[in-house]
Amino acid sequence: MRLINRKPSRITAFALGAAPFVAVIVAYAVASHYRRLDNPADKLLPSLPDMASAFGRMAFTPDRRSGDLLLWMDTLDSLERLAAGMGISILLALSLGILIGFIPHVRASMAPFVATFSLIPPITVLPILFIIFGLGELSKVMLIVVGTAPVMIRSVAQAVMELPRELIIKAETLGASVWQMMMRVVLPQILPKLITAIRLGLVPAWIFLISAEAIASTSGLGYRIFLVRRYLAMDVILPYVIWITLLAFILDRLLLLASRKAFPWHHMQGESL
Amino acid sequence: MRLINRKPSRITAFALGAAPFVAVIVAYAVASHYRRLDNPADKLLPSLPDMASAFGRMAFTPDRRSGDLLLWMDTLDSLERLAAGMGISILLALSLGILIGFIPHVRASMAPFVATFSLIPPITVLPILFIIFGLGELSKVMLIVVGTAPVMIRSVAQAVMELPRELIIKAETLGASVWQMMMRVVLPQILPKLITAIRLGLVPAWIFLISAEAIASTSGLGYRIFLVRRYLAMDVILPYVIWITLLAFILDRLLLLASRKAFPWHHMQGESL
Amino acid sequence: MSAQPKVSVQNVAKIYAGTVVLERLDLDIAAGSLCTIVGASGCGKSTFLRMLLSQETPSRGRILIDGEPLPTEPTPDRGIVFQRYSVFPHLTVEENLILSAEFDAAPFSGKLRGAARTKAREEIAETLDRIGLSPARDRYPAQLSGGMQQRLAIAQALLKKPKILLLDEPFGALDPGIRADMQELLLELWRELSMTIFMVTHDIHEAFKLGTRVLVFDKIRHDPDAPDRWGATITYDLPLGRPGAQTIPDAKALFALKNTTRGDAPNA
Amino acid sequence: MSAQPKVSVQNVAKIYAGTVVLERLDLDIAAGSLCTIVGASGCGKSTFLRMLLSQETPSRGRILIDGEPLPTEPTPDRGIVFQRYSVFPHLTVEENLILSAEFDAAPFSGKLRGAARTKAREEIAETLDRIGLSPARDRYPAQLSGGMQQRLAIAQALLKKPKILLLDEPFGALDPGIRADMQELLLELWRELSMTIFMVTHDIHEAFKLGTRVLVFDKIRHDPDAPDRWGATITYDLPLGRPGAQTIPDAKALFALKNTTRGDAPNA
Amino acid sequence: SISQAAAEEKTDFKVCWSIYVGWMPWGYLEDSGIMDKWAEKYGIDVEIVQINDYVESINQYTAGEYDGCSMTNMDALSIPAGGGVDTTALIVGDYSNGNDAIILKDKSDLAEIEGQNVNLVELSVSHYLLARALESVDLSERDVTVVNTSDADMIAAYATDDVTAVVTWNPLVSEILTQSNANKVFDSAGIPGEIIDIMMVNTETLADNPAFGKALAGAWYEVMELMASGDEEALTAMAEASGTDLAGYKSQLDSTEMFYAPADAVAFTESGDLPKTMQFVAEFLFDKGILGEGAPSPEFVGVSFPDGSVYGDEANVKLRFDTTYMTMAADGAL
Ligand SMILES: Nc1ncnc2c1ncn2[C@@H]1O[C@H](COP(=O)(O)OP(=O)(O)OP(=O)(O)O)[C@@H](O)[C@H]1O
Ligand SMILES: Nc1ncnc2c1ncn2[C@@H]1O[C@H](COP(=O)(O)OP(=O)(O)OP(=O)(O)O)[C@@H](O)[C@H]1O
Ligand SMILES: [Mg+2]
Ligand SMILES: [Mg+2]
Repeated sequence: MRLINRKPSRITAFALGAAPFVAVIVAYAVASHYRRLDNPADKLLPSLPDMASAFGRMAFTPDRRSGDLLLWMDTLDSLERLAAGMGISILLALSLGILIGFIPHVRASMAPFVATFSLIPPITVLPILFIIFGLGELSKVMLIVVGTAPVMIRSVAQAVMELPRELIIKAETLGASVWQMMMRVVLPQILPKLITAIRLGLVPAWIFLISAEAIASTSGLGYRIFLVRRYLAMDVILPYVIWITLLAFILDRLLLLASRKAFPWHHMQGESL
Repeated sequence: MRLINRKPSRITAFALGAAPFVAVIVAYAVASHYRRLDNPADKLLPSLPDMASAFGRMAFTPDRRSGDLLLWMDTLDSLERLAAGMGISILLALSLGILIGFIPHVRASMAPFVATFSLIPPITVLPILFIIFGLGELSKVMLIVVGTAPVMIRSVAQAVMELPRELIIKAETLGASVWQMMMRVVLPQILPKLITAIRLGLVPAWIFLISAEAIASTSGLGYRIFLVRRYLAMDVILPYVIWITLLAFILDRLLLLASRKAFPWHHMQGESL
Repeated sequence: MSAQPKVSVQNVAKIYAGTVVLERLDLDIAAGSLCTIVGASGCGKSTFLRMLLSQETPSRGRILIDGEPLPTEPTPDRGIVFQRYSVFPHLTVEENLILSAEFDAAPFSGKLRGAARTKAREEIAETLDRIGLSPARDRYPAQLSGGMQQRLAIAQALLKKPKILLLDEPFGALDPGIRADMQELLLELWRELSMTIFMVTHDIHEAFKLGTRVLVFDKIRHDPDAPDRWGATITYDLPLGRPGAQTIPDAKALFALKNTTRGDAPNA
Repeated sequence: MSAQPKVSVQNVAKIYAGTVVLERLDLDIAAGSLCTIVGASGCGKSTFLRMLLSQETPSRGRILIDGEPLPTEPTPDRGIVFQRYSVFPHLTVEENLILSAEFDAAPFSGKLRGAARTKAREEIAETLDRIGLSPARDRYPAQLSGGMQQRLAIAQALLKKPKILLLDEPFGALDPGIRADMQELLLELWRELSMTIFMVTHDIHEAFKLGTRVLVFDKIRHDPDAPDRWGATITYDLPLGRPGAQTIPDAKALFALKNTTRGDAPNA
Repeated sequence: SISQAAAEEKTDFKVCWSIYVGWMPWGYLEDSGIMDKWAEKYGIDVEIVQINDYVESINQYTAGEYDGCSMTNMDALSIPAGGGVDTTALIVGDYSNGNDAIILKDKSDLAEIEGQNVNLVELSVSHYLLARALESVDLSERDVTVVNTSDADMIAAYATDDVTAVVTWNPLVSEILTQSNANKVFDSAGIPGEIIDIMMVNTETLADNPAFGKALAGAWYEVMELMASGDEEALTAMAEASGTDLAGYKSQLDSTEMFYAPADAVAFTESGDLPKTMQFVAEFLFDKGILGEGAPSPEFVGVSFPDGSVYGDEANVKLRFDTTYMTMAADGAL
């Protein structure tokens, strides 16, 4: 039987899926072991127990200076910024995206600009962002917005344009105004695509969040990584990276779940990766 | 007539499309003018002629120290890195993407890993990249790869999975082996989607390129921006940003054009944004 | 018929970027006709409906309804049912049906709540029963079979009580049993609401079974050097009276005749 | 027929996650039959073809070809033509047709070059003529009409000279004129190559016009509390002999009979 | 907002700083409430903001978003002063006395740097230190290849085989020196008093608002007293804010010549060495083309000193060393 027609059983699939993770952990443990044989004080690849204890310290031992549990405080602060940034991006994506996708005049006016804007690497204009938005929370949030909104706007606009024209015409024959069509026909049908766009946008959003926190912040996951990086405290950095990845993963799954719950009609049409 | 049924004429569309660009330039010129009234030596928002002359200097006056035309040297070096990074990403996306999308066992084994991997913000694991790839060109190229490949692999795999199952079956009834199907049925049909994935991947690729050049280098567009940032030479930074945006735009259009030329059958089925 | 025709198509042509799709359409349709339209794929049947719906404008000539020029965009006096994508996938059966009432009643939100919503739901209860979708009232279109979806689409269009109903291959995707049921339903509703119906179909049998008038679209002039030069027009215009027990002419014979001269002037 | 049946379906059932789709299929098909299959949408016709193609395995029972169990995956001895997606969109007409020769001749690259390619192209020249696609040899499928695409799909399948040809609503998307042409073509090829053909269709007329044997699939048992409990099976199995001038039974009457007992045992 | 901090009498001030051993007191000032105490005393409000990225903090100050910023003498000349923002050195806090160092891998003599790649933050004090060090062994920058490397990546970079020579500052220096193959071949103790860490403030703002200068100086020297007395609580807070522990922080302080007593700072600022240092710096910057395209010579930007003397263009004085407020602190006049 050809390989493509052979499907792994559930157990096989699970084992196969776990294998690369196990392989990475083992490879790490071995590399770390040999580095520490060379130099017991090696900081670059700390041992797994070291990382666990550093992580435990960040999570459960109150900081002596502030009395905070640093990990949770960092996480909370970062998630707040992420939420604010993505929130603004989502609003922009919905409003501009629908207008661009739905109204030809707005499309003619905004589409080239948004497309061009999306090509500007935001980190190159950081100084300008900081000047415009100050160095407070706003600039961190805005870096996320600038980095994610253009692409999200484009995908929402594209999704609007891909709505079957028949549905718009049908709505017109049912007497809908442009505003009513946006609210009752376009918006609800776009929402599941918006969630997909959010899920895709979260990847760069995390990167921009961390970059922003590394430049101007006194808390947050990115700040902590930046701070301990000067001492190459990989025993803190690596668990933080895993933690960030885990958070990103959970967010992604929650969004998928929310989409399935909220838009059952959308998910009746076949699944994806 | 409802707004959605009114289409702008070509001239109107052009004017509308140009408007936001003009607005930004005018806003900049005004802001710059007022800042320079305050402080004639202001570095933050240099005048348009200043930027033009700085750009001209970078492009056409040999550097005092090295005798190079800096802009072209930077551009060449950056494009080389970008090409190498995207080249590796493309190879990975094609090979892994097709395997994951086409062969259930590979999918079971690699899909969760790639999905997880794509969520790791690459800048947080720079030290590990350094250990593995050193600090030379390779690590810069690999940062681009790490930043772009996972998403590209996923989109290629998704595209493979979305191929109508009928075509695969048809190929089987025509006696194709798995390898032959990959080469003659899957690969060629995936190529246009790959180009789309490349176009999407170029946006983060530029960002990672610039980040990479900030790490350790002696040339490149990102290097220059970070270097002159040390004395807030916005008269160099802004033209460089525009230049990068222009390069990105040209690359994007070239890819679209190449796709239209090479895969006419793909573009017979309707257009997009 | 001496009364003013419901729809009057006067020397209409449609040209897309140099390609003549339709030309020399001249046609008066009396109120209450059930006009079926057949013709080869790509000959412009849907284009004709799109013009009647104001989705496209004629390149030449004009179309009048009740002696007035067509509005410039789709309006509620002309309903439409497409072959696919005719109902809103994100709304349940019931929500699809109350939507037009919501558009009327709530200009801003487009949504009814509370008592008004309950009332709107009561008003469509009979329609739901009539099209046999009462048990499926809370299902999404993706959970309905093709026939159920098309019943819903027709009901949705009819609730707006359009004067003219346009149907573009509404039963093309259905299988024979369900198709026959749908044809019955359509005839019933047509008789009851005295609408003027234009229906495009691929199925000649269906065209003759349902229509009071059958329009056959075809290209009658060919220029081998410039295939885009001439468009299709109406090659047959067959008034049949009451729909029902016509003898069905042979499909192939009908199409084979296409190179003869044009049929009678269609100002019936 | 006393000879070994070409295809023998023995007490086959197919169950998807608790839903019985097909059950108690028992059937022997003689070599050279043209077996048409009709039935309501979703009743399992495509599933039946998929099992014949080894794309799915029966949940119960077994299928034999020439007395041997089916291979576990699609093989070149059984060709298939789907309603859509049947030709490769990235290959021109000619490339689509030489593809199977390329698979045979070039195990690694799957591609012929130079003289070998020229030879392969010559070999399909006649076929191209036969299906009337010689002038379109360098066009991509997207540049072909629906009928041209289906002709290409059939030719592509036939070039492999399969013993069994499976057709899943091959003409469903075509309009009547082209459809009739395609039916002619199919009958011609069938006579010439003496294949065994299974053809699913939505069109009862077509089923009776083409088939030497018509299989009607339907659910005969219903459990109102558990609609998934019983699947469809073969309710009619009508041997017709030579295809051609049968009288066509009334479609509605045929389906209306579905709640009576099952038709004759189909071991024809 | 795009507008510059207006130079007029006002009551709200913003000062920024970034994490560095000699500047940690600024963070402690804010956290401990000492700043608020002094600001209240003068009826004003001073906000002290931490910015992680050093260059960004100077850029922000130069753009007018802040009234003061901690930076080195060299960056003060190149960025704000070079950008036309008249800047005054309010509090000269310390100079690097070993905090910046050149480290070679597996080699122990500075002269062996010849021909190597040297990783450092280009155009920073590290670059300056390298230039001065090379002079001392009769080499020039042409004899090495400078590779711009972000400070954040310096330690990890050193761990790779590609890197054989680095120039950087603490705490990175001490981290790197823990590696057995790392040899410090030159440090800022070799050019004492040339890399100076200063709180720079906008000259006009200061002139219009002496209270601002007094509050900052008063608060700063209160903390200096704490530090000089070895106040564990204050030092620990600073240590942890910089991501290390008390011992680590103390070892960084060892290579920093802190001016705990304002009188020492005054004496240092008024000494005759400072103009010479600034001349070196200006020439270095000019050589690198940093003073701006319009700069015809190193003297393009004028620097004034406490005695009224000026280096460079007297008509374009943009950097001023002024001991007024430090003297007030020394005299107990605050
Ligand atoms: N927007 C358009 N631009 C250019 N050509 C078009 C456009 N819409 C339709 N056409 C062309 O006009 C012709 C008629 O199209 P139309 O959809 O009306 O045919 P039809 O009779 O409805 O065919 P079918 O039976 O396949 O639905 C076709 O050749 C089509 O390619
Ligand atoms: N992979 C699958 N998993 C679960 N159920 C399936 C699967 N494939 C088909 N079915 C179900 O099996 C039933 C029969 O499907 P099939 O496609 O064979 O019907 P069909 O007779 O070909 O219908 P149509 O005329 O619409 O093509 C349907 O109810 C379908 O939902
Ligand atoms: Mg049509
Ligand atoms: Mg089917």
